Amino acid sequence: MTPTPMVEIASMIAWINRYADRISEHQAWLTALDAEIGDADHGINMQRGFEEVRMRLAHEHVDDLGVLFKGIGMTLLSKVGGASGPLYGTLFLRMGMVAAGKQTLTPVEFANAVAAGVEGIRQRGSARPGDKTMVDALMPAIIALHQALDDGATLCAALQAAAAAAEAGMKATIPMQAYKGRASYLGPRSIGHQDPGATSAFLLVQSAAESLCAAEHNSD
Amino acid sequence: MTPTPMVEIASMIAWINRYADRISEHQAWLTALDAEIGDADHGINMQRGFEEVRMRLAHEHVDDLGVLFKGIGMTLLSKVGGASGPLYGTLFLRMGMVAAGKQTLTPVEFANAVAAGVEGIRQRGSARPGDKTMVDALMPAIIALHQALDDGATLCAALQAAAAAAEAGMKATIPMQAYKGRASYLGPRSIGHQDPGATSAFLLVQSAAESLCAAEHNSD
Amino acid sequence: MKKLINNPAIVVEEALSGMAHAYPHLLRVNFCPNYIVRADAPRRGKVAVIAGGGSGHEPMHGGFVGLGMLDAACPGPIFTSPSPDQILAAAAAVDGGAGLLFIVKNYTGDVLNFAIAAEECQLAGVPVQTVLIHDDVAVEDSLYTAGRRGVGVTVLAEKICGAAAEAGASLEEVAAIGRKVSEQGRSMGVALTSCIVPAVGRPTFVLPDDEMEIGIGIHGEPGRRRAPLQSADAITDILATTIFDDLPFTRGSRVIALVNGMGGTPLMELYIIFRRLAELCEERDITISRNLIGNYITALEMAGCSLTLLAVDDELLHWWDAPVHTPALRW
Amino acid sequence: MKKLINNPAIVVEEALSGMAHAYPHLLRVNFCPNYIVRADAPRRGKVAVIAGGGSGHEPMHGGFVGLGMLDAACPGPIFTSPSPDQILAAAAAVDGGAGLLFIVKNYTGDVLNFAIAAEECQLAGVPVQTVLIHDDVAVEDSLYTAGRRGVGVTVLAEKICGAAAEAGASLEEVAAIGRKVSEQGRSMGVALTSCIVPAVGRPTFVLPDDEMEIGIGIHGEPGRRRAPLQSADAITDILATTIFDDLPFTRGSRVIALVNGMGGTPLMELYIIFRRLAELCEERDITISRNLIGNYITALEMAGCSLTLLAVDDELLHWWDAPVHTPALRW
Ligand SMILES: Nc1ncnc2c1ncn2[C@@H]1O[C@H](COP(=O)(O)OP(=O)(O)O)[C@@H](O)[C@H]1O
Ligand SMILES: Nc1ncnc2c1ncn2[C@@H]1O[C@H](COP(=O)(O)OP(=O)(O)O)[C@@H](O)[C@H]1O
Ligand SMILES: [Mg+2]
Ligand SMILES: [Mg+2]
Ligand SMILES: [Mg+2]
Ligand SMILES: [Mg+2]
Repeated sequence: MTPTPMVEIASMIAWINRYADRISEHQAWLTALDAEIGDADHGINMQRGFEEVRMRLAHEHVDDLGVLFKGIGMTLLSKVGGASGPLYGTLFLRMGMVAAGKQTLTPVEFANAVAAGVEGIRQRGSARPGDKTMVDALMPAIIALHQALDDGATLCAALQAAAAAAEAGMKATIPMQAYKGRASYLGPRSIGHQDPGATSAFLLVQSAAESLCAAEHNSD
Repeated sequence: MTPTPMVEIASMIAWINRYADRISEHQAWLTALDAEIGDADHGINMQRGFEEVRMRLAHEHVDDLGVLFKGIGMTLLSKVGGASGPLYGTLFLRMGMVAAGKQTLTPVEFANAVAAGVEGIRQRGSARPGDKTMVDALMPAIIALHQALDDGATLCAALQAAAAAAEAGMKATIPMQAYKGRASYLGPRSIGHQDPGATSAFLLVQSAAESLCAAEHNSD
Repeated sequence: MKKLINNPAIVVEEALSGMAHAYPHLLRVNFCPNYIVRADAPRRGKVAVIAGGGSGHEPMHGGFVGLGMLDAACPGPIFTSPSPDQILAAAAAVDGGAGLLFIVKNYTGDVLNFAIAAEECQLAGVPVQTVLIHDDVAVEDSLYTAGRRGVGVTVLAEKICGAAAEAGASLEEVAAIGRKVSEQGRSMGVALTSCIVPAVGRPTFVLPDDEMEIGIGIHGEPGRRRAPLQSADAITDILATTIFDDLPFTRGSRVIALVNGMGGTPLMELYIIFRRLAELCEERDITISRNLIGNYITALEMAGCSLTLLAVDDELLHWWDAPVHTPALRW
Repeated sequence: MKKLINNPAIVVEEALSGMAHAYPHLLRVNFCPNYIVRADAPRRGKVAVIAGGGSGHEPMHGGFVGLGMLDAACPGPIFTSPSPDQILAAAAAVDGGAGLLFIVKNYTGDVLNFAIAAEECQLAGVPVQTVLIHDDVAVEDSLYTAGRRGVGVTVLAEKICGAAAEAGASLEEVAAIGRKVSEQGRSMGVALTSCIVPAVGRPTFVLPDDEMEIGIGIHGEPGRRRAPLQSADAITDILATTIFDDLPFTRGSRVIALVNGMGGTPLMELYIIFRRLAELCEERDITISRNLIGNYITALEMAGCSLTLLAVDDELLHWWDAPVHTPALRW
């Protein structure tokens, strides 16, 4: 039996760069979703933050996953602004706490780090599932991730399951009425629109699946 | 030979009421002309003034043409505002000075009164023919009026000639560049548009022809 | 037509009524004829400063009635000058025995109506001086035309003349100061959209999304020329250099700068314009001694702005800095 | 998109630069991170009052920096809350040793970013109190929602807290006054048009010519409901009665009334709204002790307005009347 492939710094950087690509591609879409039930800036905010992250990653050499994630979190915190800045910032800061001092993570350690990050988002924003936020994409994703790993799936397969769950969670926000974030001001009018933050969250999980499956494939 | 029919107070009131009708009918048109090269209020201004005139005429009994014209002039002065208020106001104030103390006017006396009024407009506004103002309709009209009367025409026929001259004068403002009034600010861009004040001036002369021809016809 | 109004026929009266409710300590409103006077009018022995013009330019003129500025404002209908009887009634309400100063923007209607009122006052033995404001450099000036329009300098002239009158200057002195302001001030404006006269219900003109009108006045009318929409800096360059090229801005001069919004332009954009204007003045060694940025002389909800520069000396700055307490200008 | 801008990416920075040129005697601007502080900051021994939020609401908050109001303003990108490092840098620049008061509008983004900054300050031993503004009665309030938005009351809270801080009140005192304002103020708004976020280039929403959005915030977003456009009086009735029906306006109360334009609405229309509001208050035996009419908390070039009523007592009126000298508010 081949040893469990470890999550490396390079593949984490690949993940984040891929996500930055996805955000750029979908900036207008995320902003348009936010125009419907928010203030038309989610794509702009995320792009501003992740372009800065991309730039810093290109210029800094990091050999500690804790430092990597903390740096990403701080950059998001200072560049994204709005609600999503502190929330995605918290995600990576918490991941950095779990991964502090490590150069690699096992898939389960990686899943635990992400779970801590999602828990951080829930604490910061106090959104509950069903409130029509990014939590509605992230919670199912983290449950599916753990479940698949428990069932012995590879990280690639587990992330694919997580991405599928995130996508379903994202779509499930459409019929929801918002109770947190800016869309909550619309009351019942928020029903029928997909949450922009849940959408960017799905893209984050999907990017992880894409880049880590590529990494797993390369290491075969 | 029938005695020259005199211009009576009743026919002057009929003239002004007919003009008030014409202004109401053409309010939007006058305003639209003013929107092209002015500030989109000429029809509104004239309607405000002449509706007030109409109301006062209905409630006041006057048996002096001087008092009648002066009253109209004062009402226009206080109700029309803008450039056209003082100008049309002056027209009637000057007519009132010429007609002071009279209950009737001969056609020539009437023409002289109007001529004095037009001269008042020229003094107040210091516009010269060709400056693209109401003067371009009124000057030809007054010349045609005198000419026709000199040639022995009835007042009806003379006013019809005057209306035709006013109409030609009005249309002649189209190719002119404005040198007076608000349209002058447009410089060469004022070319190609009919002057709103020349248009309301034509309607004034036309109304005179219509109502005085009707009066002449009735008195036959 | 999207407006917060009840009835196009009475927008002016209802707005005046709102002002009467809002500023009873500063001003009194009279209806029929419509005018606004200082709460403490008439001020005995003080030159009364009176201005007026069409409505739709708020806060001008009514918002400038109060201590250190106007004694009376005569608001006509939207974009239509007030009538002589309105001006005479306002004049009677504020005449303090030291004469009247009329500040008149150079539009045929304003000029004629104020002229008739001035003639009546003179006949009645009340001394009147008129200061004509004609600062719009977009308009060619000549003996044979209506001349330049009065725009942004009006605000500065009202403040400065009002301060001198408040301090007890004589009619001749206040008029001389007003003429100095009129001679030394220049303005020019640009529109990105037209506006809708309430009684008309449609925009006065329609501009495609990528065009602007350069050299506009304050009545929602088209300007001297239509041009492709450009950047804020390029627009500022056009307006400012046309102003600079006109008298009397020389190296080393000091100016009061007004960056004025036309009613529908956000303050943020005016700040961006001011940024460029400050650069241009610096390049020319012109010092912006004082500035005013905001909606002061507007054209309903028109989007656009105008620049005004007034060359000042210590005297004008002294009057500019004097206390003023009106709804729209206060220090 | 018709705007007087150069580049959507730097509108905030260029506007800040304009402010720096215009008001050097009142404020200083820092770039990267962006913040505005009083020219004389830090004031030793004085509580520093700090506010912030997305840009596009001008004059709020930067226009309220100066004597008797804000020590610092932190402008985020358009409609996007500032980040913690921005807030921390501004805080460091104005900290006078007597603690910091954060005035925070209740939006998830503003709340989270200011909360993170507050945590950092506390860790560093700098006392911080936060006053949360959540006055928008259009939004249902509940424990399980994001709660009501902060809108017009923000302006009043900044003025009143700023006055108390200027007079030397302690952090606890200033915070208590701020919370009182927050508890006693209510607002509601209406939009006739949306606005265009510069980086987006299209209106956030499109409204037919005969419809309005009722219950809007200040971010160009749609409101609680869309309704047929009505008269100014009918609209005022909707906004004001929703406010009256909420606590704490009782017969005999005194209020400060703010009739606020959203950026694209002419002053004339705001006067018409105020006229009706004054009538409604009179019917209810509510006295409008002070008022403010104009563009104070805006949403770019949106057409529309909001009403704010703040129930006041002698203490709040005292702080309201205290001197203020900022770009946008001065007496
Ligand atoms: N309390 C919250 N908890 C979790 N996510 C939230 C919360 N509030 C808002 N969000 C997410 O943030 C997204 C909006 O982000 P963004 O548009 O960047 O910020 P803002 O709403 O401040 O403009 C929403 O779509 C939602 O998914
Ligand atoms: N100096 C002048 N002499 C004669 N007529 C003039 C003069 N100035 C303007 N007018 C006339 O007035 C008309 C405009 O009137 P109106 O729109 O009511 O006033 P305003 O231009 O003040 O809005 C013009 O079309 C023109 O015919
Ligand atoms: Mg958003
Ligand atoms: Mg006109
Ligand atoms: Mg007019
Ligand atoms: Mg936002």
